Amino acid sequence: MIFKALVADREIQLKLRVESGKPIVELQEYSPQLDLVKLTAFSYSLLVDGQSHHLSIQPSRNGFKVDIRRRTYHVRLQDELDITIAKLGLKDASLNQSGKVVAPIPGLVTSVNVATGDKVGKGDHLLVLEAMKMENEIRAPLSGKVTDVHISPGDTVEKGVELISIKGREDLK
Amino acid sequence: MIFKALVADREIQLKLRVESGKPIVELQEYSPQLDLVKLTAFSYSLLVDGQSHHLSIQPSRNGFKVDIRRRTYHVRLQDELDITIAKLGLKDASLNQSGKVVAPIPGLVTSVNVATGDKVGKGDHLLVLEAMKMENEIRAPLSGKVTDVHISPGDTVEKGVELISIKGREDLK
Amino acid sequence: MICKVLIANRGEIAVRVIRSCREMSIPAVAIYSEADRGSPHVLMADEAICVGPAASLESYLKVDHILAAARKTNADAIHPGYGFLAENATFARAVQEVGLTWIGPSPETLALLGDKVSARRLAQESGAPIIPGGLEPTADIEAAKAIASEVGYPILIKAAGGGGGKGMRVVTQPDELRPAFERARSEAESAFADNRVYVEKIIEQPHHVEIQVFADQHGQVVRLGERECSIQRRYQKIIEETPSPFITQQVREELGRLAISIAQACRYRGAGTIEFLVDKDQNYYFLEVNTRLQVEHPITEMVTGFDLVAEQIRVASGEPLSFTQEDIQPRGHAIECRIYAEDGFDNFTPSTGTIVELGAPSGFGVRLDHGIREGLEITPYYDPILGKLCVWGQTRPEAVRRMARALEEFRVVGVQTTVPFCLAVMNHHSFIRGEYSTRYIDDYLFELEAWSQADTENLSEVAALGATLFTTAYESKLADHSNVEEADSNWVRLGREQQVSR
Amino acid sequence: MICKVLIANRGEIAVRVIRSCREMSIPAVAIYSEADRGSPHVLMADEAICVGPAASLESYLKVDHILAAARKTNADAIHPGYGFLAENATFARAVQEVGLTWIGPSPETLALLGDKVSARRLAQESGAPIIPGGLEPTADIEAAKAIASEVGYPILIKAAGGGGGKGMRVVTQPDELRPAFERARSEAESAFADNRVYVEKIIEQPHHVEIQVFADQHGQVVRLGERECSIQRRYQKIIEETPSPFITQQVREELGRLAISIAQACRYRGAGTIEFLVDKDQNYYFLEVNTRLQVEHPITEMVTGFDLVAEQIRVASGEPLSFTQEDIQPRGHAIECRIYAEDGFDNFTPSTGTIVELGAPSGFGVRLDHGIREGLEITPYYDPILGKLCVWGQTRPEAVRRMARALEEFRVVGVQTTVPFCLAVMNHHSFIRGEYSTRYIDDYLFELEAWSQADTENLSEVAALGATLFTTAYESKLADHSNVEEADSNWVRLGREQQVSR
Repeated sequence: MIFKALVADREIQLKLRVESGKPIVELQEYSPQLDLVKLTAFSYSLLVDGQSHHLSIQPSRNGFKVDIRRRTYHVRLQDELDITIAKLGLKDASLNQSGKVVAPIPGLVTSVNVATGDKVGKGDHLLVLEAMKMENEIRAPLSGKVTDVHISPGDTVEKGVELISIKGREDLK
Repeated sequence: MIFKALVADREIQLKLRVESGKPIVELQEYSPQLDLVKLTAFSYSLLVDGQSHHLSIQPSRNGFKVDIRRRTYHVRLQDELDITIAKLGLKDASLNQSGKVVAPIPGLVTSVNVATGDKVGKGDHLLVLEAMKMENEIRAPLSGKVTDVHISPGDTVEKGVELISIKGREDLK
Repeated sequence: MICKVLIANRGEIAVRVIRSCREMSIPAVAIYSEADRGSPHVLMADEAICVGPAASLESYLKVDHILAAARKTNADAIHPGYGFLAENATFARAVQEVGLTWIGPSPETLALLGDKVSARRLAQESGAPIIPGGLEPTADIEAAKAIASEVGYPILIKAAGGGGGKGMRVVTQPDELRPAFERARSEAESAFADNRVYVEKIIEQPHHVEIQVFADQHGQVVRLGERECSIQRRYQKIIEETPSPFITQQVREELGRLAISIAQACRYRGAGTIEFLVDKDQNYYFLEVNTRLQVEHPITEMVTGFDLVAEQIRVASGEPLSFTQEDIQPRGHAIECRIYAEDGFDNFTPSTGTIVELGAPSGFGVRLDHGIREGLEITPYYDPILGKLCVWGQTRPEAVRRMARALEEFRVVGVQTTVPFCLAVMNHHSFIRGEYSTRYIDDYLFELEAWSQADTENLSEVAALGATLFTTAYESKLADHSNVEEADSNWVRLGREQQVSR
Repeated sequence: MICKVLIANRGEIAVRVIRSCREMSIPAVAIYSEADRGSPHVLMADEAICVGPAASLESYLKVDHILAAARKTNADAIHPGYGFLAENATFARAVQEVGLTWIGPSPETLALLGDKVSARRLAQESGAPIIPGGLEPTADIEAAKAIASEVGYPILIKAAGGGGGKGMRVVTQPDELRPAFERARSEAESAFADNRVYVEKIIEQPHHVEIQVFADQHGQVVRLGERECSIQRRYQKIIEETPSPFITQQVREELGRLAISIAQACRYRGAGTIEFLVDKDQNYYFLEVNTRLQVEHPITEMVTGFDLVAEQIRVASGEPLSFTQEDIQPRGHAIECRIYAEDGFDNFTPSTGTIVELGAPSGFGVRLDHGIREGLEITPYYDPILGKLCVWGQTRPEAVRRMARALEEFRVVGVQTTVPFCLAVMNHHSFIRGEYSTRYIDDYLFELEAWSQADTENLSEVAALGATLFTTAYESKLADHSNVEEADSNWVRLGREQQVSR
């Protein structure tokens, strides 16, 4: 699996595989010898090619808070799906500020939560688009009124296809 | 509720009641002001009339392991039932080495797990005797063969009544 | 003799005092606010009494509650620590009036030295230079003009009623004086309800140097060397050392003699500190007297070997000083880093939260005085000091390296602390050479932060690897060297077992 | 100059060495057995290499694995600590043969002083008295008779091949000699495959006093005072102090001069300790030389101010000693208590288990060197030492009180330790007066245990109250000042939330 780690304004590309029960991480074409053990509730020892690091790792809402050498790093791991979306340039396409909600990736519509005429708030769940074996919840990019629903459950859509139209509050004034 | 605490070869009598959500413990006709707060996983602060004690309390199979001032005390709390049984002189009556299993207290037989002819191991559950609002599991005092079952579920028995007879392995040879 | 001491304080200084009490076999009583029930000073004391809710005004500053706690526990002496009521003459008097021993200078001394004007006059009469212009405050522009032309520009205008930079103005030329004076006066009026200001000579690249003195009730006064306290943020010390790497031996002697004269002039009793400003040319000026134990007293203890808290208690009991001036032979070099719950690289903003991990440094020459523990919540109610890390070395370079090592060992997770800032200072060329004034942080904060961020590239990679393995650990299996189960979960398991077996 | 040090040891002494390395800006490499993966010395080192499974013979004593670890990490020097391979001439030679620096005396010195006979002969040639009869072992009864009548009864028969009490006999009269000699010889034969025994004069109420010496490669040899190590269990030290409260100034000087002569005679290099027995009349006898850093070196560091590990590294690099004999001016008094995972009141039986709580003492004059942490499992594989608590005081009484205070603060929950035993000693009249010999524990264990149990009545009541409230706490509600949630449970909760929101 390919991860991307976002940490301290950097993007670090990581490849992860498991060999005979042990995780192998590849970092820019190089696989350091890794050994992580748990010490106490939050405290871990990580050896990277024998280099000893005493870490504190706390999962947080957005990823991980990692304390190392009196420094705190916030690490966000992005998995293949996220990376693919980002590559397609469609990341957060459904969260733009226009009233057009488009499919960020090709997929199957499995459910639709709104109908024409509904009022929606920004972030409300509109529909579920199944793609890459994941259910992706598509949310409202702005508050307003649903003016059109272009799809139904069971529809297969191509990326970029308009799914739902919303007229924003500003427009409604 | 009256407790008895067994600790360091002593028996300490304690009366416990809860007043407006706070536990009040009486100790030999005297109620010290008590305040227990949790500090970490095992560590507690106990103020006894303002005297400060930093304790470690770990529940164990037989009671509690309490570390205080570099000393470890094993504390066993006996509740009213246990104390009553002890007073009646019948404590562990069901666990003697004879083949007679007798009722340690008056009660209602709610279930019987064995039948005549069954082989049982020492400590096996034989029946449940409900008494003083508690279900008391009566266990086999020795390994052997059940030769007689004198009671059935629903029977009310007096204390000292024989419930089940077991012929020990020694006797079987 | 004192039989039981109540410590009218909290945190690291309460812990510090408890330790000396215990070594003297004197029981120690802690007081605590409701927010501090689980604090180390409560856990370590022989007795602990709650004196009110979290807010200091309702607890640690509540004189009648504190006196009631002393009565309840039969304490016969009160140690005020530093801060809170330590320099409060009214409190000291109240303590004495109910028949308790006050471990500190007399209420009269507290009152005399607590007033800037009378303190400066006393110092001047004892032969100590004061900052030119700084003897008495004024609200009159003509008087201000006269002082300014006498001491020479640039001058500093400073509110008489308080500190913290309010009502402060730098004036470089005579024609700027009047507008600056007016503005400073009105700021001072609204901030402190006192429109008087000092018109003082500006001291360039000042050093903050202080002399520790000790006096008993029998007229004996000694000095225990100086402390250099020039590394400050917001006019508050953060790193101190002794001896000063800056002052000459001659200045050291002169300051020491003046400190003794001042202490003698006010019939001082107990531990006290005479503070001076020293300019870049080694000219010095009396600043004020701290009529209590200083935060930074441990470095003096480390080089002299004397327990200053134990000595305070002995002196308050009426005993003569246990050492003479000749016994005081400072040895080696000591440094203190104050560990505040503040982010040194974010404007020293206070940080609150729960300490989820605490790894304390130790080993040769390392002393840690703190009042925290794992699981403790750092609340916003009190001073953000968590503790003080002090080291001793044969030489200054050894002490600096030892402090760096100890700071590297120090693990505090859950709140931001000044540990990274202090570590950067220990690795900074200017501090290593011992060349710094109170302008140090202003001048070098950028360099310090750059040093601190230097290995971000490598460490952020390690952090990413750690998070990745942490994630996979819950799929495969992580070697667990923690071996600890919560009492709670034991309890739950036990309960389950008991239910089964009954 | 040494660039990277591999520490061929574990636990507290590995941590100790890492600290000095770090202060010298020298990277430190730890080695560890599989059982020690989560030990503090691994966490603190710059690099850590696994050298094998738990058993010492497969890891910490595995010379080729250790040398491979040094090669892998480019370490250019090896510090052996104490124990394991520290006094092993073969290992030292192997280290040098692969081109690494051995931080210790030369292999030749190790071999010379590791042999009892050659060491005693060297001492005697240097003018040190040896225990009468103890120069050479014998297997011949006639020779034994001759020695016995020469040194005078009572005499001690002691196996040449080993220690631990095997093959040891006290003989009070001539007619008991033959049977005792025969039995001792056959015991020695079966225990050590060596039937030779020493026939020695018995030293009454002996004190164990040792001199710390230091020598560089340029012929400079200094001594850093003595240590009194008479409080022993199973012939192993448990409490040490410096200066000795027993020996006279004259004996101190004589032992110091002899120690220097012995070190000079064998062209010693680095840190070494010359051990003596001193009888109740201040007669002294050479015992042996410990050709390494001693466990109890910290108390010497505390009174002299010199970092002995840093000095070892400098001397091994070829530098001259950084101090002269005149620079060594011991100050104050220092005491060490060894914290073993042993129950002092149950025959010092080792205790294993997981450290569920660790509260380390701190404050003025307190130094703790340890190699443990919360969550660490204490395994039965290695020496049961967990750490060493050392204190310094201006005077011996102050140091004794400080040690008592520090021991009272020390919280180790999960394994039995020698903390309670040491605390009882600090409160025992005979130790307080400084009157004790190596017979101390035999004579006073009962009194120590009685002191330790004195407040059982009160404390057991408190324990009962604690358990009762703990029980009720799960019915009503207990104030929780722990504020910590496990990373695991956060993770679980987070997982749940993520599942919900996707």
